[in-house]
Amino acid sequence: ADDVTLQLKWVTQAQFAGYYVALDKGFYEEEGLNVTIKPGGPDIAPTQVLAGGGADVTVEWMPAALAAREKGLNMVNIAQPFKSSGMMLTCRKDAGIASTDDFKGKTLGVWFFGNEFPFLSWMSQLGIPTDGSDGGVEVLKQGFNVDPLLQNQAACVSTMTYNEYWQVIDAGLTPDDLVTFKYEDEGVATLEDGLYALEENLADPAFEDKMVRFVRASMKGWKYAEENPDEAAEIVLDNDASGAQTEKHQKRMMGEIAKLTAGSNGALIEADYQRTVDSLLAGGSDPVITKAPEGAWTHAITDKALN
Amino acid sequence: MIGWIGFAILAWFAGMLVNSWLARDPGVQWRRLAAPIVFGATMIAAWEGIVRGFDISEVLLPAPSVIAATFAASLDILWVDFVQTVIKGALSGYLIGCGAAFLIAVAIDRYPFLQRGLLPVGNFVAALPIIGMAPILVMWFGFDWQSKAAVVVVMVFFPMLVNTVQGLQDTGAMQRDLMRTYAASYWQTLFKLRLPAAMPFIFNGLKIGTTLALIGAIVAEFFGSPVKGMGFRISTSVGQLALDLVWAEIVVAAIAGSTFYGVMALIEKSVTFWHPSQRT
Amino acid sequence: MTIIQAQNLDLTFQTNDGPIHALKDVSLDIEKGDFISFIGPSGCGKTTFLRVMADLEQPTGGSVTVNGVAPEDARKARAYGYVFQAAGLYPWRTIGGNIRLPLEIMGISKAEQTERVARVLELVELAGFEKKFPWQLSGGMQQRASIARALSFDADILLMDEPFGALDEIVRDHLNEQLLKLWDQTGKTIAFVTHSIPEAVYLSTKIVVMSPRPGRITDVIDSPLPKDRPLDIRDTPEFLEVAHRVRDGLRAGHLDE
Amino acid sequence: MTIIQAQNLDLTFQTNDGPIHALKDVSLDIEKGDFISFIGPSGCGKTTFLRVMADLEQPTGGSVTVNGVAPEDARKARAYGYVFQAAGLYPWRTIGGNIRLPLEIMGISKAEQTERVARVLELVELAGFEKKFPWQLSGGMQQRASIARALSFDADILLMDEPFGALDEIVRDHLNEQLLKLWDQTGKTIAFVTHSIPEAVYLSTKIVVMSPRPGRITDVIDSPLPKDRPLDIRDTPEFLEVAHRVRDGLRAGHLDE
Amino acid sequence: MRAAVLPILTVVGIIFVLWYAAAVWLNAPWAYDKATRSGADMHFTALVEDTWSQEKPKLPAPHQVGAELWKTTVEKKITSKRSLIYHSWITLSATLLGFLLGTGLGVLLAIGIVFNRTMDMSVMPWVIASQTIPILAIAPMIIVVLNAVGISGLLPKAMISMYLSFFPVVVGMVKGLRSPDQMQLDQMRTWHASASQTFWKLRLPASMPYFFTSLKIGMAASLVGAIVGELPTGAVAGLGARLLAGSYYGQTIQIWSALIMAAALAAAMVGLIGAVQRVTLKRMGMA
Ligand SMILES: Nc1ncnc2c1ncn2[C@@H]1O[C@H](COP(=O)(O)OP(=O)(O)OP(=O)(O)O)[C@@H](O)[C@H]1O
Ligand SMILES: Nc1ncnc2c1ncn2[C@@H]1O[C@H](COP(=O)(O)OP(=O)(O)OP(=O)(O)O)[C@@H](O)[C@H]1O
Ligand SMILES: Cc1ncc(C[n+]2csc(CCO)c2C)c(N)n1
Ligand SMILES: [Mg+2]
Ligand SMILES: [Mg+2]
Repeated sequence: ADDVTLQLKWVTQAQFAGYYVALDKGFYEEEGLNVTIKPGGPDIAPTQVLAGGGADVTVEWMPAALAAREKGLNMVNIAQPFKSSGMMLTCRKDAGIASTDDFKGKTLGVWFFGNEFPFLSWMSQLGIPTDGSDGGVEVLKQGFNVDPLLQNQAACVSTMTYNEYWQVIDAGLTPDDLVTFKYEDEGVATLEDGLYALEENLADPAFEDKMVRFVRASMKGWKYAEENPDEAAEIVLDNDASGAQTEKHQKRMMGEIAKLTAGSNGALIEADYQRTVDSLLAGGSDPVITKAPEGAWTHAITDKALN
Repeated sequence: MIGWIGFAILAWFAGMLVNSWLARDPGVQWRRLAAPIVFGATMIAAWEGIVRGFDISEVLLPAPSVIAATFAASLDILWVDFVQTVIKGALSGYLIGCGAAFLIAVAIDRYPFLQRGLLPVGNFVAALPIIGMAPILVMWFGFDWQSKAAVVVVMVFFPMLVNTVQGLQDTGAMQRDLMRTYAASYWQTLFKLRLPAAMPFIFNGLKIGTTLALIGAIVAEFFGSPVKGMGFRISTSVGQLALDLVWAEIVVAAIAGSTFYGVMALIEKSVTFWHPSQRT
Repeated sequence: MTIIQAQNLDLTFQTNDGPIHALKDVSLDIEKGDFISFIGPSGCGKTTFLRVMADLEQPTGGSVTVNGVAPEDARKARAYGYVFQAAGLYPWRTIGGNIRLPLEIMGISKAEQTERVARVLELVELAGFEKKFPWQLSGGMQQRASIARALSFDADILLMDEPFGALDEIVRDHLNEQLLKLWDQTGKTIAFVTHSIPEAVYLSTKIVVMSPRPGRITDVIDSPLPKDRPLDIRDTPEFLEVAHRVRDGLRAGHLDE
Repeated sequence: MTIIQAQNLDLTFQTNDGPIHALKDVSLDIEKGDFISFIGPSGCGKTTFLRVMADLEQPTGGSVTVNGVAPEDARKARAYGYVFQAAGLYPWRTIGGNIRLPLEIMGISKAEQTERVARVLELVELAGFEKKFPWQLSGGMQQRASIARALSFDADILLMDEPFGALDEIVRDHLNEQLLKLWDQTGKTIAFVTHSIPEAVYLSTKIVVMSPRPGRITDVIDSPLPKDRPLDIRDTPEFLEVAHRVRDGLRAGHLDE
Repeated sequence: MRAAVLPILTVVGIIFVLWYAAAVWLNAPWAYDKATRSGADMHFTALVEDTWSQEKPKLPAPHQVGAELWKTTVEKKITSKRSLIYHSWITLSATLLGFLLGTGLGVLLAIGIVFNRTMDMSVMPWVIASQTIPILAIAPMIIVVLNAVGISGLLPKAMISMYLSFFPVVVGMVKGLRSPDQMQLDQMRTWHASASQTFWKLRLPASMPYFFTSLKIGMAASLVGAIVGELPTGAVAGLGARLLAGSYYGQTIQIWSALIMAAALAAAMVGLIGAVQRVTLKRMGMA
């Protein structure tokens, strides 16, 4: 069997259920692949792992991938299992937030480490400075959790519909206490979890073939997970070596994830790509990327995989 | 490619040759200073040669020349981060932590009951990996430099405490007896005998604290921070694959840490000039 | 007047090898103006006895008084100066600073401190070395500085534990003469430990011979020598006779073993 | 036969206070079977001279030969045993282990090691203490063990730096006798540093008086005493006369200052 | 030994009292926050009760941590991923390997520095500078680079452990190997001992007390290194992963139990070295 190493963007959780299902159900094996899944974490830059040769293919968000591409790392989107973005800003009503107009002068928690790009381009579209100048917002580098919101250290924090939002709810705040701004609704959604590989590797037909089989099996996994969310969550739990995940949380997450993967058969939709690029280019004085990237995605793999 | 690798090997041998020549007469001050500089230059030259020779990707390990260029181009960012992390976070935490440890050490030394009870517990607490403490302290003290200072306080506290307590006990029996024959009071004995005698140990604690303070302040920024600071910049830049900026920050950290250490070592030299270890 | 009185002193050290009987049933009276030497083989308790008088060691039996009071009270009244077997100067203080130390502690005025330091440095012939640090002096000079330190505050009792051990014969002779002169002029009471028989005989009004295991007094020899002692008194028959008695006492102690 | 020959030796230490002239223009011949004592005030260069012979210090001028070769070659041929001013036993080795150390280094067989250790322990009267650690012995016993260590490998030359400094008179007398006996029986050549005039006179065939600043030889006194010396030879007029000459030489050195 | 029991109990007692008090103080805002949002009011006993039993407290009360420790050590099979003993073992294996590597490297460097003047003069300042580099910052890069050359699994974690633990060993051993005084070295010279004889028979035994002290510090540093190393290796398992997962989900109780476990682990390892030290030094007659 051919070896394939997949680097995830974050720790083992239902966000990556499709891959674990494909592994567990033998979909990879059926394609003659021997897949190793490496969980990520707060200090892991999947782009760097890819560059260092630690993985053949990686799950990454498109803004980070395009930024890395501009740095000279030729990574290419070969499939896009996530159709919609799950990112949002969750705010406390009692901090005085009702609409985007209320942001000025407030403290907002943001993820960095390559995940700050969507936020920055949204703010520049709103015309709100983030560099601490007058009439702007104060930005915090948010840690791993939603503490700043619970401790009243920030008016809003970044959350994912499928994960951190529920941690806020579990902590005792009710949806009535909160206001949420989904990037999707604000028209600034960027593409999330896609699969990326290195351009020079793809030039090798054997590698390309491996990727075709990999994407095919992965998408089969995703569709299985969408249809059997509870079983998928159980599979994820079985694969979590840290023993920290709970069944309740993973089942709920799987439900939310299914909504995001729903509209995708794995092939990148060019319009979504274009929207992402436009949003990133509109970054005002400090854009995330300076020019429209070329060759940052390919349908070559999905075309073969899906037929 | 072969040329660059050859350059690396050549630089290495040349550096070692120069240094063994320098080491022939270690009594001379400038030779003592030159040797580590030559060694550093050798390593940097070899690094440059290897990175270029093996064509290592810039997103994995940038060459020193690239780092230097970034360093020069980002002085303003580096300065802002330096102030946030080193001046506000590390230095204030260092002063508070060492000061508190010193006072508590004197108290412990005064009351043997505390000594027997606090030291074992203290050793246990000192074994707590601060990496784990950092997120908790960020949660308690907020995002700005105060929580970084708190992490630094926790980090430098125990080395300083343990060293000071040990130092205060490091008086010779005869030196103490002498004070007894003068019927000297507790405070007289403290100021005229025990503190001077403890200085070599106290400076050990202070020196260990310098590197710990810096590491603590930077690491704490990984767990939440405002949008400046060396730790913030490092983690953000890794995510953006701006490895040249990461290394520029590391260079700042190494320079700041070594300078901090060197300053303490100089003060130590002038305060404990009498100690045998300082006389050769 | 009896300055120091020891009655049936006993002192046992508890060690993990079992108890060591350092002093057993030791009784001795020291009168005002006496110059008493203690002599005896290594480990016979000379230092221990001196330390008991100085309240640096607690006897496990018997009693001692110094100036009529308990050693602790005498110590707190700063009744004595003590010269240790090793110089024990503080390395972070200059020679002058070391001698000034007890004066500072006793709260003596700055001006007087300066004056006294100069005087005792003169006495031990170290004038000009005030600003040097201890490690810049030879062992013998350090020992002299430590003697100067004990003399600086002018206590009426001097307890000296082999103060001249590290010195060569010429310097030693010289310091012996100086010490006798000081004793003669000031009427101090001196207890003095030594390994040298001629030194003990030359200096003392009374020589106490001790013996080890258990540490005890085996002989107390009163010296018939006059108070005024030129160095060549050491060639007189009286001197040699006393020296003989001491040597016999010592040898007896060694044979015991 | 001349065993050690020093010609116009000069040795200056460079220190941050400026140079110290430890030896100046020192010339001396030591013949086979000589017992030479060095005496002089603290800091006059006795130890330094001994160290030059032992190749532990490099002279800055002049020349030395030991057994007709350079000191370095003599050292490598293990021509001498050296007793240091302090005992310097290794605390992690027993007394036996300490004495065995040079034998191990010289590659002597296990059986022979055992035999030699027993013999020298006997000689310094420490039989039965082989298994003890140094800190379980008194200072005097430690010093004797260090002498035993220097004797264990039976070099023809012995360099001894104040080996008996820390001992009381009785023990010292005894060891002096033993050393003389050993010297007499084995015909070793011995260079011996001491502070004590009687000791120097009692032991030596030749007494070298030294003087400091700069360190130099001021007098070399040949002893007229016979090779066979009972302890009470020290009361004879010949003995006292030599002692007088040495004392005068020493005093002259002191007046120089 | 027994003399220490009462003072330790007293100090531990005081710490517990302070801890409980701090738990009330730190957790009270959240309790009030909840109360105002639900419109109920809070009196003191209810407050105390709430602050000592929150699910995600700012500071968990000691009994909460104790219960969690009990649950995750005694009540779980040690092969379970939810067993703290399982995670401790993962961390411990990396710690031990890193400790061995670090000690080895430290001792070798120290020998080089003591025997080679060139190394002494040029390397030591860089050893110090190396410790001012924030390890957490370069740990991910180390992992990636090692990965790139095909090294993964236990070794990368152990390398980070090694990086932190070799420093105290170098410093201590240089001091220790230099601790023989001039006279002891001169003695060796008079016997014409070779360099290796001087090393084995003098320098090495003389350095033993320093060696053990360095080992203790190195072991503690090694554990920190293993935990740091676990974060960028995907935080799959181990105490570091527990800390991180706890932190990620705001599970403070889990963080604290992992922290206490790590401290206990360090204390146990250091205690073990102390025991070996006592036996060895006693054998050598140095204690
Ligand atoms: N602190 C102590 N603990 C245990 N034993 C001790 C202590 N101090 C002294 N001793 C023992 O008490 C005995 C007497 O010791 P002391 O120091 O009084 O002898 P000394 O006559 O002064 O000998 P020296 O001439 O060698 O100075 C010795 O056997 C010594 O080992
Ligand atoms: N390593 C050294 N560096 C600098 N000066 C030294 C050194 N060793 C000895 N001296 C100086 O050389 C002189 C002679 O010293 P040496 O030790 O030979 O004297 P000594 O006659 O043995 O004295 P003592 O009787 O005190 O042992 C002294 O002034 C001493 O300070
Ligand atoms: C330190 C750090 N914080 C947040 C993210 C953002 N992020 C990327 S994927 C993902 C999963 C959401 O459940 C999240 C939160 C990160 N990568 N690193
Ligand atoms: Mg004594
Ligand atoms: Mg000498």
